[in-house]
Amino acid sequence: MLESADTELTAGSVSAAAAVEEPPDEVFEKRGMGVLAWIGIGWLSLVVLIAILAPVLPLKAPMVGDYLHPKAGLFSPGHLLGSDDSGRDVLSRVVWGARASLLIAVGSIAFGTLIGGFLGLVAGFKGGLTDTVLGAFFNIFLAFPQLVLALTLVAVLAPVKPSGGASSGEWGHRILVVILAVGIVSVPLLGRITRASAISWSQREFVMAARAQGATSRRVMLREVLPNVVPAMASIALLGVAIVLVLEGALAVFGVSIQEPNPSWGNMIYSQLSNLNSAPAVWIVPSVLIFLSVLALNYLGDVVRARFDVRESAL
Amino acid sequence: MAGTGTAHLRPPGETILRVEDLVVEFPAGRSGLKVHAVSNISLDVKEGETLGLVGESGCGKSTTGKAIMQLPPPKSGQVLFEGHDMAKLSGEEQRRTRTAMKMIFQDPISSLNPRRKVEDIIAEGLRIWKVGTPQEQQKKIDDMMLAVGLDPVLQRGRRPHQFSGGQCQRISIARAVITEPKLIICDEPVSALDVSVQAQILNLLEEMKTRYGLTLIFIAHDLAVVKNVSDRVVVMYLGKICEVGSPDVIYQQPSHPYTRVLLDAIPIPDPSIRPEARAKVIGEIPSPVAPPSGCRFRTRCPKAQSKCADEEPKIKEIHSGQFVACHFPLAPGETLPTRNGSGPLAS
Amino acid sequence: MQVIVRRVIQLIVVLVVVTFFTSILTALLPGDPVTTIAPFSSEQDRANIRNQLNLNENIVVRYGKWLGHFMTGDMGREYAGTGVRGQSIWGRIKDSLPRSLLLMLYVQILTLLIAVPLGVYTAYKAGTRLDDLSNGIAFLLLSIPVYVTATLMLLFLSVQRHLLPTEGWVSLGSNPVEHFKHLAMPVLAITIGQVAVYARLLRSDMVATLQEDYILMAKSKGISDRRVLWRHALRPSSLTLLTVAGLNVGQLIGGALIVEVIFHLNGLGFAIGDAINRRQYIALQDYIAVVAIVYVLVNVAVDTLYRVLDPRIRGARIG
Amino acid sequence: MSRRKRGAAPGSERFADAPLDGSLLEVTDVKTQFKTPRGLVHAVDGVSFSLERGKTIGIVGESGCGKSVLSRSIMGLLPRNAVRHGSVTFEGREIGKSTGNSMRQYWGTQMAMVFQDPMTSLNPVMRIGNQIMESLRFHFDVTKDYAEETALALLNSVGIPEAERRLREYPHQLSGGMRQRVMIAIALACGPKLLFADEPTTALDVTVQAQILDLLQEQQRERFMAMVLVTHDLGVVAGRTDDIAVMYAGRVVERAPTRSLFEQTRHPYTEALLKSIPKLGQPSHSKLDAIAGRPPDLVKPPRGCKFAARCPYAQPKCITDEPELVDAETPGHAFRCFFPVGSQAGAEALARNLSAGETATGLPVRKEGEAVLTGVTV
Repeated sequence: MLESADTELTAGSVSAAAAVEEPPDEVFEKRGMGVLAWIGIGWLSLVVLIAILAPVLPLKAPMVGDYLHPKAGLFSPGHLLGSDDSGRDVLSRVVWGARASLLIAVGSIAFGTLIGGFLGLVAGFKGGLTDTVLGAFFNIFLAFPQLVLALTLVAVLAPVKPSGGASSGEWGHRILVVILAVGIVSVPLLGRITRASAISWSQREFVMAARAQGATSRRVMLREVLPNVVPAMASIALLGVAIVLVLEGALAVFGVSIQEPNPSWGNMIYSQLSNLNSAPAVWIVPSVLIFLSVLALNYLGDVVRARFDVRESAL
Repeated sequence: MAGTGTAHLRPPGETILRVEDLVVEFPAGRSGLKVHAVSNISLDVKEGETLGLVGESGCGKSTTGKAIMQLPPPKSGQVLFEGHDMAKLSGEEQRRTRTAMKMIFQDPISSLNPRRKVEDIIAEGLRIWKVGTPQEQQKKIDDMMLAVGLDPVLQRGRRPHQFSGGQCQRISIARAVITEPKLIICDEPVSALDVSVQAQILNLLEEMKTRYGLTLIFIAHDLAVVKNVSDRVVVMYLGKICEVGSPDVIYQQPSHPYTRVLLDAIPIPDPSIRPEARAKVIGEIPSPVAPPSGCRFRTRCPKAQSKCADEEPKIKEIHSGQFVACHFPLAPGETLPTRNGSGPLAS
Repeated sequence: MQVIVRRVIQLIVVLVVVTFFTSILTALLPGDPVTTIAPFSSEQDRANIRNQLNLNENIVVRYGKWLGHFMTGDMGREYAGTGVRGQSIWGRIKDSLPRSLLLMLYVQILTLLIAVPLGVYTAYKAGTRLDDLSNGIAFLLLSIPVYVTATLMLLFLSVQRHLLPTEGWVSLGSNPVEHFKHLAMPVLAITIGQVAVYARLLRSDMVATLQEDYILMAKSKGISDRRVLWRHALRPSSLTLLTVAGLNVGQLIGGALIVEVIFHLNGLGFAIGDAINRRQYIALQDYIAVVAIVYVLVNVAVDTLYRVLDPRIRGARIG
Repeated sequence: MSRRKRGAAPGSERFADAPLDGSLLEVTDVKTQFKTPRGLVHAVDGVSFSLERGKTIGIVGESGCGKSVLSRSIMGLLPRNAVRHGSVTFEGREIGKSTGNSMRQYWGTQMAMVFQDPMTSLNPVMRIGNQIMESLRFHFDVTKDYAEETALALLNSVGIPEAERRLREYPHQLSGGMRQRVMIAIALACGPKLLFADEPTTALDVTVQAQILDLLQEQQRERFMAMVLVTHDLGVVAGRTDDIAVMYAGRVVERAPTRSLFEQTRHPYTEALLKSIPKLGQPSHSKLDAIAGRPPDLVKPPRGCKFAARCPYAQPKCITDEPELVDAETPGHAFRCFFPVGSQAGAEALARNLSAGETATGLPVRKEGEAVLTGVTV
């Protein structure tokens, strides 16, 4: 390892420090995260904060139309971000919609990370038959187009009732179903990545060293392997949240996401798809919000990956 | 030459570890063939002794060390540690022996968990076995860090990447010694280090051995290093034993042609010795998937006869305390023919 | 060959599990599934549906019967609102599958054509301002949802400028020009995001490959940089890209349904979405099985390509 | 390195007026730095030497001393974040400023390199034959058949049996030693005048190492090629080089004809390096003379002598001033030390430190000049 240090210097290399010298103390600690990462964190915090505070913010009622000002453009008086065909306030609807969209995105990935992460960790660590079975399970479910699987699950678990979903009970139920459906879909994805990472870490000598100390398998798995797998999981989870934010919109296109008149970013976009010019603010505003949030999440996922040296190919 | 037998083993009462007929095989990829990594190796270690296991890559020395630790357990053969058959111990009992038998690994970077602090790495053994109160544990960790030449106050909270290779190896030693084991298996502990650092670590190992009354199995490919630390040396080739004996005797008067070749291949920092003039061996180590019949060294041995292909040599005592597995051992002072140039490889 | 046998077994397992899972779904429907499927039907219709879905049998038998039908190509018809008089399922697959395959093919080819040179070039320029810039652009592109890209294109290219038709499918044989005109936007909408993903993937693998000793070795021979990049670095770097492209096939056939819906292409994705919406669970099972077959077949091809690209054939690849 | 007869001149200016007589390669005050997030890494810091046709120079040092960076700096094979200063002349032509494009005519045909790890230095997805023929076909206008014939002859000459079959094989089908032979064949393909062998045997087993070193030596003699042999092992260079340069922290600390280096060692680092190698002649369990501590951080190298912190001879002067390269009695022997081994000044310095129990840098020393090891490492 050390003798080969010199040869790490090759064309295009940017990491000459490690090549020329053994890592001196504190080298890695000092690397900051960069302004862009903080902007990303700031944006996401803002979105989350707004979503949480929606009930106490001075907003118009999201589901009540203002029949005097339908189809208001951006920055209209009284409707800062415009209004839709029936005059409902876009600002209010995106803020309330953020609750649904974020809940779905974060909830389903949390579910997927817990289950998929656990299964992947066990598969990668135990190896043998456990791994063969779980690995096959992950791969088989990746053969399903994910959007199709999610659609099917939602459609089956919560058939859309003609009456719509205005009541809060309906709203909560649908969110739960979507979280569950998308969560299930994300299990094999997250599981596969966790498994790959767990396999590579389980082969390290320190794992054998821990066994040689007499540590139980459980201890080795949780204390030695898991902490090293977490960065890969975290970075893919960030990407996952981004993917689900987008996916929610796709579900809305099929009419199985949050039901009107309740808002979500996705169904706001969908509601205008057939009539793009009618009230552009209605689909442009949530599109921009999705775009910015996805951008921030993608970037942060990348930062985590770079920081912990998770190979992109491992994802 | 490279052969089997137990003639070199000492009476069971005198030894702390006795390994008989150890066999380790594993599948070679998906081909259905087997890698014969270790084939019928026997060895023993006395308390307080350092046993050197030496040979080139692929000779099975590291596999032997890991099989003794049951990581993973060998295919067959007995490992008696303090009279207990390791294979017969239950999982829990086997885990208990882990306090008494420790291991130090080759790669100083990969053998330490990058996410954990140094003090946690060192304390692992204490915590697993719940030795002492947290205060006592902390005291032990600090003492141990000092003993291996690390600064407990400054360095205990750091993580492995903040240390150099030599320092990482010190951490590994501290981790192994802290539970006061009887036997430590050192698997190429200095191969990845620079010469100057290598000397530091070798000295440290010797020092720890005396201070804590340790018994060591020292695995390495560098004969000079092995000679420096060992009381008894086992030379291995392709999963078999070639020669066993005290280092001074073996190095002065090797009886196995392979030992001779190995010794002559060591580059000596003395310009007056012309390297071309020293004994050379042709080719490279054959594949352990299909090892040669009879003596496994015969394909490269300058003294090989037809007998070597037909019959596997048994380990026999050739001089007092020197054991060799060879049909035609070297007489004292006998040299091997030198070969001209780098020569073509055996086909 | 052993590999092929293993692949065939894998194919069968995947298909069985995937389709079995789909048939369980109908059993998961809350309440009486028939009510959910056809809420306003007569008793007679209900009995028919019940019969056709084999709801009176247990899951395994029900699945076995479906499998039998699927294997013999006798997939029956979709049930229209009140009965079983709808479109022929096999007919719909025959119509829609080629469209989806063609869409996928165009997207993959176009994506690779753009992404490979881009990935290679940015890897070569790794660490420079140009690399940062293209990285930033890639991030932007990959953060735009497909439906937003598609919508924007529709708005600007079709609705406002009338440059391209908004929807529909024209077959390649009947009018090649119109064929590509109709497919331009759907293909581009998907490609834009894909290019970013593929190029970044290739770039990061290339950057790693360019650190390898054998690249320095190749450079030290004095051959041109272009040769080093394309002859020495690209092949070993392309494996991940290939895997991802393979994994993506399933998503592209079934997952491009958003685009198929927006542009009314009536491909397999559209059929699947339609089946879900209209609760055509028998048809859905058939469509998904078809997607899975294509997916596994493509991945068998990818696996073979692996062996061509990397003579080491290191163990089993993901399928 | 040639026998030089010029008088002592400090440091780099020494060879500024050197005539371009027989020497193939002249390296003058080469400095290589890497831009890193931590700052500028001074990997090679003012190295000069010259090499005649057909001669071999050994560059010795521990990992991180800059020995590999040096050979790559000479060849111009550096990553983008490297900055190179100083002059390199090859056959009298200045190539020290040349970049990749203009160096390409030298690479392969004039100078070639054999890398350390044969497992990673051959392209895993290209056939052996193509890898050998590639440079032939690129540099010379030869037919495929001719290139293939040459490749076959090369494989034979580096001792690969069944060469014809090997041409069509991939690297993973060969053993480590065979791969290194292939690498040598690739390096020799276009008949370079200068061969850099960068730790060519470090990754190999000891019996194979001897074979490969013999092969290199044989080829070098047959082709009257100059060779730069980079290694961390003094044993490897002892019998196989004409001159040796010992590097520490990016600088040459001692440079001498091989015999002179071993017999009249002047620099304490060279001495310490020699002493720390376990020797077969010593009885087992003899305590090794380790070098305490570790090399300095090359981002902020210390002001004075770079080795002072680990040197048992260190005096206050060593902390503040950096010694220049000065000549020893033997022609061609130069070292960078105020208190050289085997001199009056050195003996006095060591005696002073021994009686004080520590050196000027605070390094504890015991008898025989051995540094005390127990205690905290930095």
